[in-house]
Amino acid sequence: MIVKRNALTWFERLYLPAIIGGLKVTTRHFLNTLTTKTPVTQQYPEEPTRVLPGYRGAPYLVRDQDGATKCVSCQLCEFVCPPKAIRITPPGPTGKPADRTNAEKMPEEFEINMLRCIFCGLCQEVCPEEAIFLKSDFSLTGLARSEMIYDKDKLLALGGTHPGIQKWKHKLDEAKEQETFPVKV
Amino acid sequence: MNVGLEHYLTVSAMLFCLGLLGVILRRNVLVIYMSLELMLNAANLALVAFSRFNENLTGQMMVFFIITVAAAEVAVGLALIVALYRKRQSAHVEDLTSLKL
Amino acid sequence: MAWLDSLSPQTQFVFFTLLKIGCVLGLLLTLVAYAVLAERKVSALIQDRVGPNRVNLPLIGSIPFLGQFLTKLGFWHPLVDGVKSFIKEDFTPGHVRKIYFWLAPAISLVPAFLVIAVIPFGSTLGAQKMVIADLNVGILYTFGIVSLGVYGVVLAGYAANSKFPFLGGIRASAQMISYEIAMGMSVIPVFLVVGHLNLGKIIEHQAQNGWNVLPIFGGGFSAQTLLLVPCGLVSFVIFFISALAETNRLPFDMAESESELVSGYHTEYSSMKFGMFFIGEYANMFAGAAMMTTLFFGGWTLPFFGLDVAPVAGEWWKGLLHIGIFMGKMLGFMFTFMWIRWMLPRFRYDQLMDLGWRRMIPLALANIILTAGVLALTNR
Amino acid sequence: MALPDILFYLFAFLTLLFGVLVVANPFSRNPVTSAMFLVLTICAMAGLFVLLNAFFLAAVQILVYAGAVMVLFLFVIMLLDLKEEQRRKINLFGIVTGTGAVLGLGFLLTRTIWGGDLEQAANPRVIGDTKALGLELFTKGQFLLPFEIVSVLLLVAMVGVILLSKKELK
Repeated sequence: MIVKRNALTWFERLYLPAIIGGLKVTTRHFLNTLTTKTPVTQQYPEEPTRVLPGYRGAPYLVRDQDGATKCVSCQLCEFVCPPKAIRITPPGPTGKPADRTNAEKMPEEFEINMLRCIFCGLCQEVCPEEAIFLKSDFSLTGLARSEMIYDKDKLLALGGTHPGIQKWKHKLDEAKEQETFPVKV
Repeated sequence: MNVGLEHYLTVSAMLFCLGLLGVILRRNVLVIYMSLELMLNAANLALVAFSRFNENLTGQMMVFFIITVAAAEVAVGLALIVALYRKRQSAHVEDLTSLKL
Repeated sequence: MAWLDSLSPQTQFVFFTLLKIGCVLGLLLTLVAYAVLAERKVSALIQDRVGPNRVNLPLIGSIPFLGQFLTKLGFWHPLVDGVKSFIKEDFTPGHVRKIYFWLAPAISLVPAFLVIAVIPFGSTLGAQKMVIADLNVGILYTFGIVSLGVYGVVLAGYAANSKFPFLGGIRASAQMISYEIAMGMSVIPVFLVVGHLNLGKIIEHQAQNGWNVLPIFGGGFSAQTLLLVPCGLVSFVIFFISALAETNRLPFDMAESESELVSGYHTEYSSMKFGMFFIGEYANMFAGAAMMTTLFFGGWTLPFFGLDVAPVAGEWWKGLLHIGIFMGKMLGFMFTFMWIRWMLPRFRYDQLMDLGWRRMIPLALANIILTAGVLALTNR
Repeated sequence: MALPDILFYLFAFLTLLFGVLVVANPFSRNPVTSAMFLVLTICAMAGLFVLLNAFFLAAVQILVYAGAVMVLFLFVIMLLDLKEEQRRKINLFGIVTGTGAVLGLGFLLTRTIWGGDLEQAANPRVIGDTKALGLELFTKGQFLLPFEIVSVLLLVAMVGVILLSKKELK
C-alpha cells in the first residue's frame, strides 16, 4: 500500500507548528516529572528488580527430582550455541556412567563462558533432556576472565533442582492437536 | 630609535620577498596560491603603514578594498584549482604543462 | 586597601584585569562543569527519568539532610567526571596525524574563552567596570574569534585520518561558515539602532530605550519603537538559530550525528582531549548565551526598581545584583538550549544548508533594509 | 624602549617567522601545515595592524582572512586529499636563480626604503576605527563608486564559482 504524502502547506513549512508541538510535549513532561516526581527510572541496587516470567537470564544446568544430572552429553547445545560459549567434554568410552539409571552417560566437563554467552536461549530450546534452562540471573560478576567460565559443578549448583516442565510432552500434545485439527472442522 | 614607517615597510618588503620565494620555489598549486596571499598581505601592511604615518585614511580604504577583492579572488581561484584537479588528478605545477612549447 | 592605592594606575589596571580574568575563567569552568550536569538533569526530567544521583562524598554525604539532597541532585558528578577525564588513559591511535591531533582540542577550547573577554557581565564594582576588555570594535572582535573556532573542528577531522571524523569535520566547517554569515548579518540591525560597536554602549542604549528584542520598556512608546519591534524579533530569532548551529547543538549537530557518523570529528579522541572538546562546546554555548543576553536582552539591566543604571559609589550590592541578573539571563538561555535539544529532531544536511543560505541570509538582509528604512523614515 | 616598540619587534618577528614556515618549512611539505602557518602569519599581522591603530582592519583581517579565506583553503586541501608533496627532481638552477632574484629584489626594496627620505608625521594621530572608516567610505564621495563596483565584483565572483564548481559544464 502506498500512502499518499501531502505536500506541506505554507504554514507547516515554517516549522512553527512542529516547534510549538515539541514545546508543548517537552514542557508537559518536564513539569510532570518535576512536580509529581514519578519518573520511570528503577533505582536498581536499592529497589530490587522484578524479573518477569519468560525472562532470559543466564543458562544453568539443572538436576532432576532425584538430584541426578539431567544432561546426557549429547552436545546439541554446544553445536547450536551461536557465540560458541558452551564447551562439553564427553566422558568417552572409559568415563563415568550417568548418575541416573535411564541414561547412558553424563558430561565429563560442561563449561559455559558467560562472557561469550548472549542469553539467546537456543540451548534451552534445543535440549532434548530439558537439562539446561535460562534462569533469571542477569548480573554476573567476576574479578578475572577465568572466573567467568562456569564449570559443571558451578552450573549444577546454580541451576538447582528442576522437576522439568515436560517440554516434549507439551510438544507432542500440540502436534497431536494439529493432526486432529482438520478433522474438527 | 623609534619605530617608524621604515620599519613597517621593511617588514612588508621582507614578507613580499618571502611570498615571491614561495611562488618560485614551491611546486604545489595551493601553496603557490597561499604565497600569493602572503604577497597581498605584505602590500596591505605597507598601505596601512603609509596610512598611519601620513595621517590619511586612504591607505586603509585601499586595504579594505584589497581584502574584499582578495576574498573574491580566492573563491574563484580555488574553484579553478578544484576544476583543474578534477581534470588532471594533480595539483602539481609540473604536471600542468599543456601550454609549454 | 591602602597598598592598592599606593600602586601606579598601570599596575592597578594590570592587577584588576588579572583578577577579573581569574574570576571569570574560574567561574566559567565551574559553570561549564555544572552545565553538563544540568544538561543531564534536564534531559532526564523531559524524558521522565531521574538523572544522575549517585556520587556521594564520604564526609559531606553523612551530613543528615544536606548530604543526601546533594547526592540526589547529582551535585558531585561534575567533580568525579573531571577526575575521571584526567586519570583515564590518553590513547592516541596509530594512524592519526600526531601534531594536529594534539593541537585540535586546544584550538577548539581557546576561542570560546576569548569571546567572553569582551562581554560586560556586570555594571561596576567599586571603580572597576565588570568587563575584561572594553574594546571599541567589540562585536567585530567577537566574530573574528568565533570564526577561528572552525579550525578546531576542521583540524580534528583532518588529524583523525579516518572516514567518519573527516566527514564530521567537513560538515561542521561548512555549517559553521554558512551560519556565521547569517549570524553576522542578524546583528547589523542592532548596530544600526544603537549606532555603536562597543558592547557596553549597546547595553546602555538598551537601558534607556528598551531591550532590542522587544523595545517596549522605558523610553515611552514612540512610533519608532513600535516599528522596530519586528526588526528586533527577527534579528533575535536568526541570531538564536545561528547560535544553535554555530555551537553544533541539536537540531543542527550534523558534525557529530551519532546515528550516521559515530560521533563525528571527535570519534578518535579519548580522556582529557575529548574532555577539552566537551568543555569547548559548553563554553561556546555560554559565549553564545552571553552574546544574546548582551545584544538583545539588555545585558545586566532590568527595567524595574531602577536596576538599569550603573550603581553609584558605595552601592556594591547593586553591582553584585547586576552580575546576578546577567548570570540569570545567561542561564535561562542555557536552559533553552538544553530544552530545544529534546524538542526537535535533527535536520537533514541539505535542509540545514537550505535553511542557512536560502532562508536565514535573505531574511537577515531584508531585516537590515527594513531597519534602515524605519530609522530613515522616523528621522533619527 | 617603549611598549609599542617592543610589541612591534615581537609581532614583526612572529610574522616573518611564520611567513618563512609557510613557504619553506624544513620539517614538513604538507600543504595543511603551510595553511596553518599562514593563519598564524595573518594573526600576527593583525597584531601589527592594531599597533598601527587600524582596529577595524585588524578585526576584518582575522574575520575574513583567518576566518573565511583560510578555512576555504583547508577545505579545498582536504577535499582534494593532497598527499605530502613528494620531493621531485630538484631544479638547482631554478632555485639558485630564483633565490638570487628574490634576494636582489629584497635588497633593492630595503635600500629604497632606508635610502630616500620618506615623508612621515612624527606623532601620527590617525585612528582607523569603524566610525572613521565608515565616514571616509560613505560621506566623502570618492569611494562610493569603487564600493558599488566591489559589491558587483563579489556577486560576479559568486556566480562564477557556482558555475565552475558544477560537475559538468554545459
